[in-house]
Amino acid sequence: MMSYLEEHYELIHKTPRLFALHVTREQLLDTLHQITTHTSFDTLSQLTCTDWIEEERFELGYMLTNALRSHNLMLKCSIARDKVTMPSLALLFAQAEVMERELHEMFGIGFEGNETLYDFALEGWCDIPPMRREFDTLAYVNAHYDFREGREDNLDVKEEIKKRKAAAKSAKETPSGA
Amino acid sequence: MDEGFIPYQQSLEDEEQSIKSTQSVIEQAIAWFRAHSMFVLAYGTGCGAIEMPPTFTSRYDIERLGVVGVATPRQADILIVSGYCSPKTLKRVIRSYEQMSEPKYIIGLGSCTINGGMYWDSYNTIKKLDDFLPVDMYVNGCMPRPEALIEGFVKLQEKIRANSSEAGYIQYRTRYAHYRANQERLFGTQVQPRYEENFAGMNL
Amino acid sequence: MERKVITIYHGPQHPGITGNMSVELDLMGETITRARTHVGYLHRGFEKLIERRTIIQAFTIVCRICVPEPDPNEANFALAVERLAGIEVSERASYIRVMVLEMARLGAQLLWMAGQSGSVGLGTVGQWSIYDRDLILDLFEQLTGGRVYHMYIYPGGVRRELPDGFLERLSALLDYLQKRLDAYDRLFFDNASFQKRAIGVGVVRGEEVLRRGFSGQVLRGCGFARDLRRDNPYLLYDQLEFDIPTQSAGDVYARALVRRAEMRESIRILRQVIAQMPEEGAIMQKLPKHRKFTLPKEDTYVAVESARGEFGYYMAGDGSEMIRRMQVKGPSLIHAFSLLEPLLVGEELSNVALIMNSLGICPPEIER
Amino acid sequence: MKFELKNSLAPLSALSKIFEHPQTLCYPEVKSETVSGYRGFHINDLSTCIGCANCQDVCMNEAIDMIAIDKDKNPKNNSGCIPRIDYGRCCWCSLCTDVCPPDSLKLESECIWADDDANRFLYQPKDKPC
Repeated sequence: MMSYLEEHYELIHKTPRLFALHVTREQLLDTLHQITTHTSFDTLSQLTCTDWIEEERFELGYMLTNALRSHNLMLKCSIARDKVTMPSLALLFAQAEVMERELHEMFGIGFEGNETLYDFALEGWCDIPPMRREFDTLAYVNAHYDFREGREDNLDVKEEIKKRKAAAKSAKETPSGA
Repeated sequence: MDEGFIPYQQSLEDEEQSIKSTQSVIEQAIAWFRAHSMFVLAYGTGCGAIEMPPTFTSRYDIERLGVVGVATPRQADILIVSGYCSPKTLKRVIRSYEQMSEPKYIIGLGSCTINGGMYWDSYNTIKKLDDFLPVDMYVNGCMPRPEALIEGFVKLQEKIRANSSEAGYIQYRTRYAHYRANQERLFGTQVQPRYEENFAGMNL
Repeated sequence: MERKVITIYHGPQHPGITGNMSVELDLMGETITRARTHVGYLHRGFEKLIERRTIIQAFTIVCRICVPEPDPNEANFALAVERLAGIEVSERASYIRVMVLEMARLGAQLLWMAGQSGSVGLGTVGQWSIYDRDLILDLFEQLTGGRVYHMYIYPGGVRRELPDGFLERLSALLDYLQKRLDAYDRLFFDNASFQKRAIGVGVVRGEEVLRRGFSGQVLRGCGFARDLRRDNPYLLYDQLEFDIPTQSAGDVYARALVRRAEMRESIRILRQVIAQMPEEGAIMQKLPKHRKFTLPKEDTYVAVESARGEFGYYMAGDGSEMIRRMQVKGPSLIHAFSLLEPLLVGEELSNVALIMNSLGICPPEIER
Repeated sequence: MKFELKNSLAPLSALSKIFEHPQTLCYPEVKSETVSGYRGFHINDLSTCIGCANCQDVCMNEAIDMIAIDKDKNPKNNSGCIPRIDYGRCCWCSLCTDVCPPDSLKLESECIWADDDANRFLYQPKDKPC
């Protein structure tokens, strides 16, 4: 199982049971096809996406598992943040459909060939897709929801310490001056 | 310096005068029966749903107090909003609440219903439940223990027996514009039917 | 004769649903012709919140991802952080973790039993099994200080030392539960009314099931002995003896029988843990730069076997105090969509709750 | 599959429980025993609290306010502030007690509270030595 991968790809050993492999967007379908036919990694168990905003890319991770569930292989594929479409794996793996649907909603990634890219968890969402790094959840909360009042007497402790020190200092100086 | 739940202590003195029963015997009897047959809508809206089975089954057996779970809003008196509420759930909660027949009460379970709780900075949970629905009793905890939930029911019983005009369902009728405005701010105008139509002919 | 199709929403406000979710059903008479799952009622954006919190702050929130069974989440989070940061956990802490995970599994199975029996109208089972789960929660209370959310398994170890006499009390509880399991056999698993409802309903079969990413009792109920505790061992599971129960029928009853056997296996594991628990040893490996703890720019994937199937965490650090990305995949995501939707077609309306309970679908972990 | 009579009659074994003593904990009448170490309400020993705001910093829910104290019980309290907890935010994770340098902030076992006014859930920890 490993020998085929070692021969054909640059395999990264993360742990004894977890491997990673970098592919480009164009190679993805072909590589997946090769791996599922020639090795026992034939199940998609997770589809992840990481937003590397400072490098202007999304990193998608296709987590493959073998039939024995003993080893994991992650296919990593970087795509530009502005040109965000990927080929869909829905025909290869039935479970990919819902995972892609989720990523579509959370990151705004399009999956060509997936017919089910409608609302997943959010209803009537019209802001930036929420899992993108530029989406500021606290700013959104402040704009859309209110917090309960009554906590305005919160003090900044550093300021208070400074004030106290200054007060103590002036208290010391005053008697000496007088 | 006061300890414990501070504003509560400050308001203790005012409260002693306010609860003076002016009810007739029949009203008192009705209130007693109401307080001892509370039907809870079985809608687990959030985390809190996990502490409901122990409360309703043999260990804590809240049926001692006359609290029973029912399946439909039409039969229910109590709605337990168990924790955080996403806008998508809140829409269903409001619909369920409006379908319930009066008198009806809401119990807010846990921190999340009071001021956002753990999810205070989450884009998809509401922070103050009482903006959208009138809450009659809040229960402290994250998760509240079943004992705390029972404490909430016991205090709610007292409130029902006091039969005050501040009960949530009366608030919801009289201050509907306020609640509706907050709901519309979150959902927009088109999605919810107007509750006013239900009590258009009623003498408020 | 004209045949009319009606659409009903099973949930979110419905006593037969396994949480706050909804299944849209097209019905022809009593028979389902199309099913569609709707989630999102519980979406809290955990993955976003975790990006805003430092690592020690984030660990308190992960346990909320799955409400009936929080501990696999804590373990997963801790394992992923430890793997990225290269922290070794002491043997004693690992044993305590295994103990906590198995207690949680036992509790989750008892809770499942209440739901499954409720879906066929056997109320007494729920009254009993939730009581027994409460006894486990009592022990959790003593150990961790929390009833449902324990916040106990921490990157580097566990947060508290075992209280005095805890293992004896656990051992006594296991003796009690062992007896109760026989009572449950009579009351529930061998009950003719449950058998009649469950046998031949919700059948999952075929070689394809391995490729479709199912896990847990769905696989074990149709003959594949897949269990991450054995196949891809974490913590100390490779040093403990236990069997992986399987059934071949693939229906609701087979999955129930698998769970019945798993409860006994959990008790067996717990007994071994009690016997082998080291007397001495640190329970906590201090994190370097504790409150300003950082993760390297690396990523990893960690999976544990929860009571319902494979719980996988993908975690990527970026050299800062925050986690760049943590993506959670619970077993329910696949089960509720690509398994439940086709499985319900052709079933009767009254079997929806039965099938959903038997797949162990838990909405909070689907949408996080 | 053949359904045996035994399988129909076995559930009736539950009837034997009729003669057993009920296991129910009757909460409002009988208070259950508090578990030592349960994470309930906060207590703060003001004679040792140094007002450092570590608890405020570590709280991921921003549940802790530092408020001015009337009279100093601890001369080492440099800021003259003590924590107050918003129970509309707290999740009882006890990280605040973990990071407390003088160990003055603790959690007690009491945890039961219900109220009809949401504004009353600001909690001033009781001044109890632990």
